[in-house]
Amino acid sequence: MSTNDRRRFMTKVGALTGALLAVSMVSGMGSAFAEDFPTAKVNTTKLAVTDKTVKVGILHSATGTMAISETGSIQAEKLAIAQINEMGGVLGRKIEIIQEDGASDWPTFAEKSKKLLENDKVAAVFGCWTSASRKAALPVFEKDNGLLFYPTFYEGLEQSKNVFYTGQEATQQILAGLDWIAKEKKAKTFYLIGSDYIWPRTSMKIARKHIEQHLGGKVVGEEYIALGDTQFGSVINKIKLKKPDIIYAAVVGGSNVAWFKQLNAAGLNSSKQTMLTISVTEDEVLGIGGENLAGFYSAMKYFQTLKNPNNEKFVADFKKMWGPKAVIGDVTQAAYLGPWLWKAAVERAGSFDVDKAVVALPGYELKTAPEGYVKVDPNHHLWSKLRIGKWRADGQADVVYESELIKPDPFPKGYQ
Amino acid sequence: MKTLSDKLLGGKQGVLGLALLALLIMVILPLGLDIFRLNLVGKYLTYAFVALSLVLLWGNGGILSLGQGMFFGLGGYCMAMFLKLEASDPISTKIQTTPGIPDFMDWNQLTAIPWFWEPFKSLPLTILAILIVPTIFAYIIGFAMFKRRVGGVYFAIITQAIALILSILIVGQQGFTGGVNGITDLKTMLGWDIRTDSAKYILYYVNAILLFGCIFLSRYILTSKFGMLLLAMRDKEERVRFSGYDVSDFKIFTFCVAAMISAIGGAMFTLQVGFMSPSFVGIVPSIEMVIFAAVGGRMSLIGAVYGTLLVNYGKTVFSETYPELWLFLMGGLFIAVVMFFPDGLAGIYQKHARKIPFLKRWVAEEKQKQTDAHASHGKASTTLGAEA
Amino acid sequence: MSNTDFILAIEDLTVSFDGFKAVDKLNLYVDKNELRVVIGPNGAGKTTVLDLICGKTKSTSGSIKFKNKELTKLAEHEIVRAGVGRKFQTPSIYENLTVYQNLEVSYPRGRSVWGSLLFKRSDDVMTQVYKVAEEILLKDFLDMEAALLSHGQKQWLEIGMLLMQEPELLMLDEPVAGMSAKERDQTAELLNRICQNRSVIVIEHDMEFVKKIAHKVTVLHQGKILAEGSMDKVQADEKVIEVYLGH
Amino acid sequence: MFGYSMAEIGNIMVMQGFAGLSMFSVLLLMALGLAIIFGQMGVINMAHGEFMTIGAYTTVMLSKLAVAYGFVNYYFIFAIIVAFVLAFAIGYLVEFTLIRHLYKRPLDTLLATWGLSLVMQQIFRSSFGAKEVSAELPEWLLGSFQPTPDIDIPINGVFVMGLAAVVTFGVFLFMFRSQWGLRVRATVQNRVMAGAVGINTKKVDRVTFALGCGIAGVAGAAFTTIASTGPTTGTLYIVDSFMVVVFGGAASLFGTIASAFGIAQAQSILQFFMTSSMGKVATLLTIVGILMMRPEGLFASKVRK
Repeated sequence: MSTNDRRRFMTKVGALTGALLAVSMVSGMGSAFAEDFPTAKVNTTKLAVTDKTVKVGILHSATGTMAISETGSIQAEKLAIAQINEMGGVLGRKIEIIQEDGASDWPTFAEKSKKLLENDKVAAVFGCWTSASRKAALPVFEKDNGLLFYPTFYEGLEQSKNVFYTGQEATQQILAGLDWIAKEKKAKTFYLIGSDYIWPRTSMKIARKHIEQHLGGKVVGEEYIALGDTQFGSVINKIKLKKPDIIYAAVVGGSNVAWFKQLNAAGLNSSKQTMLTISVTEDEVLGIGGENLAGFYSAMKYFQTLKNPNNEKFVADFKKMWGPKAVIGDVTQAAYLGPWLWKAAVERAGSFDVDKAVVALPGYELKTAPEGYVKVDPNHHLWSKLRIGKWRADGQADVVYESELIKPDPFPKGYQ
Repeated sequence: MKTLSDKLLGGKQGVLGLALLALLIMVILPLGLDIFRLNLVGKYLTYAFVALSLVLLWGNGGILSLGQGMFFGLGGYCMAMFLKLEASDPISTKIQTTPGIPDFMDWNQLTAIPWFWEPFKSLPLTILAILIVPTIFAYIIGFAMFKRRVGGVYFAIITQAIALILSILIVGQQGFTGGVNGITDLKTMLGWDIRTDSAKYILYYVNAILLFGCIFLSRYILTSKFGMLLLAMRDKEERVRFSGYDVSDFKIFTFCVAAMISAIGGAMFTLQVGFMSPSFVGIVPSIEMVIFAAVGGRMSLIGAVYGTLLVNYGKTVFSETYPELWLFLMGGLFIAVVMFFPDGLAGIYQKHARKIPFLKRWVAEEKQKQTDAHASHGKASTTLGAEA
Repeated sequence: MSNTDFILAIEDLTVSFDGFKAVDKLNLYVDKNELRVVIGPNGAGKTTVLDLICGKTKSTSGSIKFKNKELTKLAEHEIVRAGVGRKFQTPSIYENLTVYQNLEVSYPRGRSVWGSLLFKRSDDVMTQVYKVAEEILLKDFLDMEAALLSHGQKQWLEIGMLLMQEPELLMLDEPVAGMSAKERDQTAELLNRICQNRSVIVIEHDMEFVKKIAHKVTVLHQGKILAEGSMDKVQADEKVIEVYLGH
Repeated sequence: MFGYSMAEIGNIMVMQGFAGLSMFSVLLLMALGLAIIFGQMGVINMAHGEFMTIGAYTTVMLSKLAVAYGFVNYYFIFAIIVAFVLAFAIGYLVEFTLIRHLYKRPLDTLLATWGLSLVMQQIFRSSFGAKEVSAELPEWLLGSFQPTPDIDIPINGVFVMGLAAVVTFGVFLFMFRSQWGLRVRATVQNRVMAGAVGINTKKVDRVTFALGCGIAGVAGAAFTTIASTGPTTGTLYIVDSFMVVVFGGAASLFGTIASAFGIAQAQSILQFFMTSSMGKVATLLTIVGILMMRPEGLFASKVRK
């Protein structure tokens, strides 16, 4: 069975289970009334749930270097929560937000997680962005039995009872994209470049194995840039010397902008060089400038330009709440899913108890997601599609490819 | 004649200060706070070690190190390495390609524990490493710089650069160090679960006791002739040199002691918080820790502890309610302390608390005794034409 | 060079800063228990000579022997420990310490890191402090912060700090600068007392003061010795007169 | 050789040489303002990076105006001038309110300016938002120019290089050919004497500080062509700037130039042969190593005190 066949098969199985479960949970859906669910019954673990309200936490960096990226997630989560409240809340209870600032500092994430769980007794937390912040907070969630919805696409290699991962893990984002670009561009040689930390390194490890073992291609260079470095002259020259068919990039943060600007200035624009990146969303484009990016490709599960009714409504609502200039990137959309998934988990469980909600969520299908259909896998990640977007000069992307629904595989065999 | 206890306690005023601080840390805070808040205080108190080291180094020695975070980090990493090895037993890591090694090593295709991790299988060796590794590191830096009389602003900038290099190295060598994520998911120490509430209480007190130990150690140093020389060097380095002292030796020693104290703080941080990350090694935390010392009063050991608690308390409160305002406040604090309160809280205390009559009398009595001692020693001498 | 009875023997000493020779092939000999005054116009190299002896400036060539021990290769603190004390032009004392502490810090014991950590204020230390304090007329100011002393008293304090070390050679750079007439007299007496069991080199401009203390005077000009001998002899020297009065 | 033709290697060497020069001019622009302030006044300005950010935001704002009113092709030169004036004015103000009280305490100045940098970062964030923004660049600054088909020389690199040359030349004219420069140098050498002969040393300090800040503003404006602008952009540059100044020997402008050149060449060559992040570490280690052997920096002359 080839990879693709396997994937298709899995999709069918998933859809089937999802459908079965959906029948059994009709009672939990719709507008619930609080009196149908007495507090004593739905909250046996002393969470901050009253007859009228339930508290949840939002934990992202509002300050510091990561505020650039995390602001979108905060906005999306607030939008989702506002919409849920408008529909009557969760089990008839309005959601109250306690927002904490992780301040781009990983220990602070751990501290604030503790505060949210131990002091505020929130029923769920939507938060974290970088892997480092999640890694710092994770032991707290496991010890205090909290519930975290984590929005960022990330390296995988993790699966916790207390976390749902609403972004893609590495194989979901990498494999299909490489398959597509290798076929589309008849590419044989690849140059891998990323920032120097775990997500790019793990991603490049998976990419290299896939290129060498499944695509029959060759990796002609692998390069890591110190976080925050903005000088790319030498790296670009190395690339020019190797003349790869494809540059496969995972550069993040301030370096990202410098990378694209200098690449263009050195004559390596999209007319001469194909590049597929896994680290550029609409959020980053603001800083990079569309003209520097035009013609390059990104592999993401979501682009703002996706054409489906869910997304059109989502984009409209988002702009209504946060202003017409707001842009929506992959992570922002994934963050938007968090509160909706939590609502579903609680309502399927008929309880705010973390233990019950956690068991109830796998198998759930969210059909109203802006990215289209998603489904929660027993491994706490989402089934999702991969899309390739080709950037336009105006900072939006045209989706040029859409994969099948991909099963999440945080511990991919053969890629470790 | 000063006895040892006098030296450590620092006279009546010192006893009063220590007693108040001990009351606060050992009794009031544990009784008044739930375990979550107390654990936070415990974490802050680990920073107090660094602030303490800066009082020695910067306040008294005039040597501003903008790289104390690296010693804090080194101590913390040593402890984290031990705990990580213990947490990575083959059973709990059976999902890995190579079970029995830390998870991040497995992700980075390492198949065996690197040699420099080996000593951290043993707790005694780990404790030794916590004390020795940062100290040796400080000795090398100190030797190279102070023997060549690098000081002042240069020293500050070079320590900063070294801190930066170390953090880039730690981030870059993630197979050996855990990279930017740091070393996380630490669980037990010799089988004892460090994440339980009771463990937190115990660690809090261990931390507090160690902190007082370091205060005593620092106070001993400062009240000895060494301390006087430190002050003397800060103000008139040439004079000290021409009084027959090898100034660089004294500076190296102080730098080493400061490194060791910071490292103890780092190790206690790892134990109480449950992880260590390179974000402590870099520039920003190193400078922030200077402000803890500055707010408390750069000359005052006890002030450093209060300063640390106060700034961190402020940070927690403000970042919970007005995260936007926090940076303004922190920045303002830097400026205000430097411009208006160069002696920090301790300075304000000296200025105002001394006017409280009962304290005034108490201190005066002591001073009088000292003067009497001098006067009784020799014959009264003829006074001379001094206009002062 | 052979051994000599001189306490200090400087031979062919040269130092140049970017080509400018501040001291040029200087030869200077100081006897035991001698009080030598070095005079000369501004820029003659007087202070530089003291800097060279005490190791603050490293020589370009030549030798400095103190009790037949070569000093040019030693570090400052080693020179001090060999028995050379140096007072700076502007009073260099520890303003934040008391007079007592200033003197005690200068006591030549506990000079290593560990020594200073274990240093005890024993009776012999105190005795020495009181003795010196009496000598420099600061006995009643022991508990005063040094910053509060008058300018003249600060000069004395620094001399006292040197005396604590019992140096065999004491070098004083303009010790009476900024002193009142009365203080100058007291200082002259002090110097005459202390040179009874040690050698002293003094740099001074005040000729009245020089006359009161000098055993022998050396006149420096452009890094070289212009004249040497008793005060009267030097004052009568025509070259000296020209340097001071000419141009 | 290594499977590449001589022509290819030749081309790469040309471009690599240019990459080194381009990094040199970036480092020089970064460090020049700092070198003036540190070298001439002994003041450590930790907020130097934020003054660069002022220049960058000025350019971004003006580019928005330029897009709206259709003068994209000309605004950039104008932006550089405005960036200078603005950073100069703010620097002048900072000297007046803060720095002048701390001249005798260099380490305290360091802490106070660090505090200032935090405040400035938050001001940027509150007024321009947390996200990174980019200036709309005029056509003539984009792309590359090709002496031969296989060699690309980035135009923005050439521009930064030219600007660095102009600014450096300007600084030299100012310091060594103008009345003001004479006063600045006199004040550095002997403050009391300078005051005695009628130089208003306080004003000299203020102008010197402001000038350093102004040059930082120009640097910030120039860097919008190669990187983006965010509230914390300045922190990316500060350590590099200090390394250049310290390595060069603080008191000497020539030293700053030489050190920027040396560091840039070392880093660009090392980054070519090693991975980028290891190249950076190797460069920094070399600098620290040399500084330990020669703490006064490369070009500080031995002076008689």
